[in-house]
Amino acid sequence: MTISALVFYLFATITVGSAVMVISSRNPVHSVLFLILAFFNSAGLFLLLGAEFLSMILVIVYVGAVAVLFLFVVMMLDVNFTELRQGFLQYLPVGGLIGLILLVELLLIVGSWTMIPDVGAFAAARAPDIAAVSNTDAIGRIMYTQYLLPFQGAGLILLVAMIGAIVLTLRHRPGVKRQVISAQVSRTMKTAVEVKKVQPGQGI
Amino acid sequence: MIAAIVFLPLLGAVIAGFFGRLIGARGAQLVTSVLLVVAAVLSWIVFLGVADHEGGVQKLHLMTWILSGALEVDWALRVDTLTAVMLVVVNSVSALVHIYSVGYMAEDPHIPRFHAYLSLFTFAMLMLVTADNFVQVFFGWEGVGLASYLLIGFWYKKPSANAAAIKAFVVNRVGDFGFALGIFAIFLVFNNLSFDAVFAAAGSEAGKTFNFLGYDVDILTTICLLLFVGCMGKSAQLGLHTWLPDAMEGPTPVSALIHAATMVTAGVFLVARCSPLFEHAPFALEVVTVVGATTAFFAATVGLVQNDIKRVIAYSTCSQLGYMFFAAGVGAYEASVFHLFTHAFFKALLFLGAGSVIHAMHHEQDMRHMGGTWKYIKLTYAMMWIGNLALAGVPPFAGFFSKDMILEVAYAAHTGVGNYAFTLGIIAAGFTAFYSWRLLFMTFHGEKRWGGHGHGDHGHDDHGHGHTPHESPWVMTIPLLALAVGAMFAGYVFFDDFVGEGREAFWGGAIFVSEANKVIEHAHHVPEWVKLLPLVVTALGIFVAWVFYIARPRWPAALAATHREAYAFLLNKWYFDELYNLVFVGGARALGRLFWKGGDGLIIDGLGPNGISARVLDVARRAVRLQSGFVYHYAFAMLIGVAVLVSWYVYKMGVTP
Amino acid sequence: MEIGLGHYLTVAAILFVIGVFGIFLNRKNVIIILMSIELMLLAVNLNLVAFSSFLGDLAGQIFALIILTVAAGEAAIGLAILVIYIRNRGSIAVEDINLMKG
Amino acid sequence: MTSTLSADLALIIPELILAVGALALLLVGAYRGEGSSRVVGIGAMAVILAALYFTVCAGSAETVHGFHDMVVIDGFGRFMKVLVLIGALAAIPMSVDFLKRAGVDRFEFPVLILLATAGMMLMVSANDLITLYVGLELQSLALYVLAAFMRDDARSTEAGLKYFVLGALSSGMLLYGCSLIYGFSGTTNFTDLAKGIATLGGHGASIGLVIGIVFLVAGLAFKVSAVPFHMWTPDVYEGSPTPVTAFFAAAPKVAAMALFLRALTTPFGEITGQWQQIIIFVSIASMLLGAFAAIGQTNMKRLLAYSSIGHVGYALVGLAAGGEQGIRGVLVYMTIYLVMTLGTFGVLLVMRKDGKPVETIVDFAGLGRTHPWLAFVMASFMFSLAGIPPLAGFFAKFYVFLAAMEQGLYTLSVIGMLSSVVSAFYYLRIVKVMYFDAPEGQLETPLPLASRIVVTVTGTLTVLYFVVPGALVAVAGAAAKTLVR
Amino acid sequence: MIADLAQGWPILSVVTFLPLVGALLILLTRGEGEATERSIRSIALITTIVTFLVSLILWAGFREGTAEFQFVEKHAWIGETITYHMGVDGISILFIILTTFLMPLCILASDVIHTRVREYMVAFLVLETLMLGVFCALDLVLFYLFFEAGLIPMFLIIGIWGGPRRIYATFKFFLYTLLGSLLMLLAIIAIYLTAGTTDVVELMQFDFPVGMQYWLWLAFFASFAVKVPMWPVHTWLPDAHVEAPTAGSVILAGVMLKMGGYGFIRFSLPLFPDASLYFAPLMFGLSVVAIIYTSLVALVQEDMKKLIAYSSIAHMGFITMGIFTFTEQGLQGAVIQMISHGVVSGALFLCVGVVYDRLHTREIARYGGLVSRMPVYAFVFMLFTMATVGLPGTSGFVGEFLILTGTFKASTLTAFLAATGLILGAAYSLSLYRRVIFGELVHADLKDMKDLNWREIGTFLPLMLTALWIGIYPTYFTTATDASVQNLITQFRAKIAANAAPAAPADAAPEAGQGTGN
Repeated sequence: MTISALVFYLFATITVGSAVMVISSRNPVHSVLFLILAFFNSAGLFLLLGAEFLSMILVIVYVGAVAVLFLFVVMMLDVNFTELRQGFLQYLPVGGLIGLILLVELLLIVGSWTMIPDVGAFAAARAPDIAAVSNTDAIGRIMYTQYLLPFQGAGLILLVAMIGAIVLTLRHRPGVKRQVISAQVSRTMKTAVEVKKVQPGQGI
Repeated sequence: MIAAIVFLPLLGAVIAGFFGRLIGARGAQLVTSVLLVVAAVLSWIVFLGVADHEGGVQKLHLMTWILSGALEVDWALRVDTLTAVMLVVVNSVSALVHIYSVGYMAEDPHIPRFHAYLSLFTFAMLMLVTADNFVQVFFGWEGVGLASYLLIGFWYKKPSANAAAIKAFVVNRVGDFGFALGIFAIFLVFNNLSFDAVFAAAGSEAGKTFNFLGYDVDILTTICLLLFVGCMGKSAQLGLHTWLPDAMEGPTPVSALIHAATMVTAGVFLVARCSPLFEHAPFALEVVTVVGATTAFFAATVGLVQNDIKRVIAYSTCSQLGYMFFAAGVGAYEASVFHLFTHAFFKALLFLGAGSVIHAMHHEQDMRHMGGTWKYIKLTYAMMWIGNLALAGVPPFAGFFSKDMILEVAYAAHTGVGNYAFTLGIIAAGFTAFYSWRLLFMTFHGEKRWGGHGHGDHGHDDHGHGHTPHESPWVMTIPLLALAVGAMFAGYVFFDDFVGEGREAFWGGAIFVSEANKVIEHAHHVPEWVKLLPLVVTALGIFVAWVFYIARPRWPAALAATHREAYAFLLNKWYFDELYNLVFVGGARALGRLFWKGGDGLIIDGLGPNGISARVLDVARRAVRLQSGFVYHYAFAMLIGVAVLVSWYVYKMGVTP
Repeated sequence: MEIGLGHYLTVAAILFVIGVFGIFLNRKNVIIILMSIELMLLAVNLNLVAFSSFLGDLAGQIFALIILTVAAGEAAIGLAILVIYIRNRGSIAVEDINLMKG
Repeated sequence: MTSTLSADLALIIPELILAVGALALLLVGAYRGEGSSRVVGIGAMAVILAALYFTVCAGSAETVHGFHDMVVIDGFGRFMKVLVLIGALAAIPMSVDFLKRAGVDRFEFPVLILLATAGMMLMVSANDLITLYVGLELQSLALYVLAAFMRDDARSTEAGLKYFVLGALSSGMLLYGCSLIYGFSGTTNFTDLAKGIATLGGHGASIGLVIGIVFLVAGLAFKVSAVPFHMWTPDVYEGSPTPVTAFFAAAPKVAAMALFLRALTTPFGEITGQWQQIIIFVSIASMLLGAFAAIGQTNMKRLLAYSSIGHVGYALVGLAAGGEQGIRGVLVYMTIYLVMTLGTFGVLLVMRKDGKPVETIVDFAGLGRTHPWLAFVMASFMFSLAGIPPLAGFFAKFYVFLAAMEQGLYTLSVIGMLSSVVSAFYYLRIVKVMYFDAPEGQLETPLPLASRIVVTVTGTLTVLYFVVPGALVAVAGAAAKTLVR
Repeated sequence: MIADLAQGWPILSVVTFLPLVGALLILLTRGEGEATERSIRSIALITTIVTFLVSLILWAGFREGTAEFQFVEKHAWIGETITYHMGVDGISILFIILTTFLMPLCILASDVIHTRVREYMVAFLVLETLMLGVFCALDLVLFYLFFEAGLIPMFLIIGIWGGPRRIYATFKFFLYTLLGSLLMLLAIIAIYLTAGTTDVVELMQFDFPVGMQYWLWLAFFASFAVKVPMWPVHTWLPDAHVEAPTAGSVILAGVMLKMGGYGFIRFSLPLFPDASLYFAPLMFGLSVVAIIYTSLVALVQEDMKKLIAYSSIAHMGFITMGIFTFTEQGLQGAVIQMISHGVVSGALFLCVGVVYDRLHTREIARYGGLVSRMPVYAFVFMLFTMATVGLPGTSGFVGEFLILTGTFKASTLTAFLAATGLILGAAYSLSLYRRVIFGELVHADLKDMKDLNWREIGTFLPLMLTALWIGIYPTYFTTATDASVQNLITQFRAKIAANAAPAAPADAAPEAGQGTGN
């Protein structure tokens, strides 16, 4: 039992445990927090696997952005959460059984993994020697060369997500005053100032 | 000339049928009658030519009819002695009936139609007798059936007439069913359907067998029996006779023409025509004999008690046809045709006479409502006497020659069936005499029962029952007289040609008689008592009738009362109609309903389209219920899908790497 | 006891199944479903990284990176849809998402 | 494979046009603000036409790999891309009028369609699991938004939510499958996968890989809405705005089918026997469900959803058969299906009653009397969908079953035929409603021009296809040849 | 002279697609109202008459005495192998004439249709094209196209202009037929894959493996049996007939049912001879059941059209029986019977239509005694009743006679049982006639019934003449079919012998040869 093994079990246990809590806790806020916990521990697992860049990204992107977004939405939506937990167990027996079967099968299958004899011959992106190039460096080298297309594609996806989020949620409420910069800037004296001759003895 | 004989009636039928409204009733009568008379005269010329041994076989090829591979059937007219005899019978009687109908149907609103039908019938009958192949016979065969159907149902408003018409057609169809099968069998065996070819080859097929309905049977016997089924239908032999009495629903001239003189004898004609086949099929002949004899007896017994004047004659016809058949059955085709010939005259006479009575009685047909009429319609009365005498076989009337000949050949056959036929024939002869004179006495003698009492229970048009009977007009009586001449002299004059010494020269090959068949020869030399016996029983019959209906009028009722069941049995014609109605008509309808509602409705549609569509809807409903609208159900379905597929592959491949 | 690939894959498989569970066992809260999806993606990422590491191949990590990016966008869209849904219906109970069926 | 970036970029000019065009139009829309949807829509059509032009005319006829083998440009891809672009092209004009009336005529709509189309193009030419995923998600995210586009409509948002949740689940499954494939073969590249499976023999087709394929197929089956991953389809079709549904039923389905074909054929062609059974199973289930569940539907869009499930089943028959014939069958099928679907939805979009778009079957009552031409075209589509000759749908079925029979898939063929009889029932029902029932209410006139054009064009193609059926088959055959080497 | 006119131009295509031109013309008419309606009718009538005339040129140019296909047109269609191949031989030409002959009469009989006349005429004209195509097509796929497409116009005809239960009837008709046809489509595909062609002429030279023949035969059987229809897949027919408008019934009974019989002759026999021989007892059995069963059912019907529909099934039973005797008489009889039945049953449906148009009911009990009001009608009805009964001298006889002759050669038992149909046929036909035409005129509304008008007489006259013509001089028709039928049988025997020779020569001889006369 080496340290790394211990660390692995620690991370793994917490990850799995918090994942269970994510789907079973009564309060969605708790769920989000457990999700964050799961992410952190997964990041740990990634580190154990030597994927330091991804590990960091996971923390930054997921914890920093996605999870916070979740938290934000959960808080923003003024929903009564107290009754949202009933009926959870109704489908547990059947669902549990099927889930269990699937799990067992998956475990059997992944357990059957063996090193492909001649993996280098057709591997997609052979990892460079970790001693020579760091993980982040290595990823960076291929990210913008070999994987340029999906990388750009991912960019487009984020664009779509942005457009989508705006299209769906942005509302121009009528009656709300807005600053229209172009209108402000394009004001001239003519439009802005009206000169009135005021007759003496009379109001405007 | 042959073509003229055959097609003049058709011409008449077409003119009267299609242009009846144009030329009017009178015109239609005139056209058809004149054409028929011309045809009749021409037939006599042909007949006399044949009788003088001038003709031989004449053939007139008109055109090809059916041509399919080996099957070649022509429209052709063939005249030999047998045909000539039939031509004479058909056209003579038909011409007389046409003329007679002018008077008889005078009050009917559909005269052109009636005459068109009559002429159409005549045409079909002529096609039948002039056919030179089996299919053309069949054409005529069915054609007369159609005409008979139309004529029986002529008074289309009477439900009973319609029913009788259909019955006639359908029962005949049963016979035709056999006939048709016979034709198919002939084609199968001989690969040909023309008379000449088939008859020429008949001898070589004798004794051979073929597979029929899964059994190996004698070819010619089978064919002959099948053909005979057809004959039974057309000639109203026992079993298929039920339509004939009912056919009396038609106008009386029709009965005279079709149901006495011509159409019903088509069966006899066919047997005679097919004598080359029958001669090689002894078993078939035995069957013919037995059926004929039984019919002769059966119909005579039923005739004893009938009250409808036409039905009595109808049963009489049936009975006489039986005679003809058993004559043919024992091998005396000539005798058979001879009786056909004479019978045509006296039976037509009887029918027309009865028609005259009915006409006089204003369409009253029930003899119980007649009586004592002879004073008013003396001529008719005399005609009926002649007819009866001829029918009963009293010398020297025509029936004597032919009927005695038949009884003699039956005796002379010296076979089991021959003796059977002889015995029944003798008994039937007595019965014949009885019911003939019963008819005569009930109709013309005794007290008047037509004075407007007791008429409430019958359904005829009851106009003018109170009137006095009156003699028919001359258009009706002249045909009667003409037929009476035939009924008196046809036997004597033609005896020699038909069955006497001159027969071989006369027939000239039209009828085939095998070497071994010498039955007519033997018949001329039967013991005296055989020749006398028919006369004795006839006299007895007449005497009993006199006792019952003139001397002791109460006896019949008393006898009927004491033997109630036997009387009912005879009165109801041995319950044939009831049996047939129950089994065939009822059975067919019940089966039809069962197949319709049960078979088509419940089983085929129920299991088929309707059932399947119902199941489809069930499945559809269930499939739709899966679509619950809940996301987690959908997810669950996906999960199950994946789980099943994964499990399947884990199971199939195992998990060893 | 050496920690092998199998261990990581096991963790990933468990996470994956938990994620799947979360989707169809949850009936009251859509947000949990979105989180379950994140769990599944996490499992996949773990798988990919583990494979990548043991195969000595970086493609898996790139793949995981892309997935991370996409998942972020997905979360944004999902939450946006959720927000407008709640605006319309005032509920996020899964059982109420049932206007259309059959 | 080394190539210069410019050469690579030249390969994806249509995609670039779409993406750049989308960005440009986004700017135009943002600059012009509300009410610019019309201009943006026309611009989007121009962009698609340009992409179409470059797809058809530019580039060599040969198969070219680019971007380090992340994409492949071949005849098959070009064929499918043309279909996708046509589907997208038809969707935009049909939706403009609809959305304007619905009060959501926003310029983002055409932009999203363009972006989704770009994703589909990427899917079609993907030659790597990563490209596949990126393309798929680019498409899907845009579609999630489109489904929920009528954000004030409860059904539309519900549709969006359902689509999103289940879509994400399917993505998860697909990714899990990808990870397994990657792990058990060491690569994500299709070409390499094919090579690896070929060289490794038994190792190549390990259980892990096969299960990976199972998950991959599950994810892809979701996108083409094949049973049992179809459950979202009826609800989403019903809830989404009708032009969006039309778009869903057309372009994404074609793209997903293309992806399906490529992802199974190119890398796993060697082990066809392993995944064929899944396809057969999915195909049969889809055909049957599509046939049965549509019976008794009252909502036209829902009915068409089930119908589309059934048609995917038929198309998959071709895939199950595999080989050049099978792929050709699928291509022909998808082409004809695209035409029929666009036409059917076109008819649906043409019709409005009482200020509302028509959705239920009852609304079609008496159309034969009030609008004979429209009814005639609709009836043609229905008979064509039912596969009755001489309409185009018959030929579609003919070619997939030709392939299936060639592979000896007799049971599959017979089941397919039986289910097509069942499905004929509900297509007939629509014809019945149009022609045999009495009219109810009046359609709003004038009928929208764009949809009428679409209806007329697709209708003519459907009816007159039988005159020269060979052309499409020849093109599809050539395209199929490039996929199956 | 006229014969030469038929050469040198694609006359078959012209005949086939001419009605479509008429349909287009009708579609081009504008407006509603009387005048438009009249012009639509005239266009339809003229189109069908012109089609008939062109088909007569075809008929005149047809060379008898050869079994080869004539007026052949062949163009590439779907690829190189599936072609647009049209041609006629002695068998199909009769059906073409029958179709073009019946169509103008149908249009004439449709004068009573006043709703949606434009669509009605278009549907009929399209239907005519499709029916003609079926009989001209010499490519299986092309054949299937026409065969199946005919469902669409018929579906609409029954559904739009039909009776009260038209929806049920038309769906049943459509789905039933579709089910059968789709199995045939699979078989066509299998044929294509095995033989590499769907060209009928080439396929006739092709020998399918015997084991495969059985399946293919059954698939074709599924389609044709439904179409014919044979027992027990006949139940769609009575429903369809009862609900269809008169002209629809005429076409349905007159032409569409014939497609099944035609299919058996054209495809099942020459393509799958061994299977045909093997399944002949099945065909006999089903045919005999059809004859007896449906005749009995017809006996108890209360609806005129239903009765005639059931009688059609019985008559078609004769046809299927005749085909599978593999004898010249049986086959020619079947062809003649089909033509005859087309004319006669069509005419009978027209007869029903005549009274239906006047009284709007087909219930037999509502009629009776019509002869006193409608003597001409009674005569016409009588003639066709007799033709359907099979009275010699009418067309009905020749077909049945030939068929039974052929059948007797093949199987005496079958012929025996089938011949009972003669009796039953007489029973139900005559009882129908009696109940409608004869009897007392009891129903008050019958008193105003008008006899046939000139239009109706004009409709019936050609039919009557044809029925008699076939009855009296059928040789005219049998000589046309002779060469083709003989060739069919020769090929059939040769194939059987070739396939049987290596296996067991003893028991392989066709049963048809039994009997001493041959």
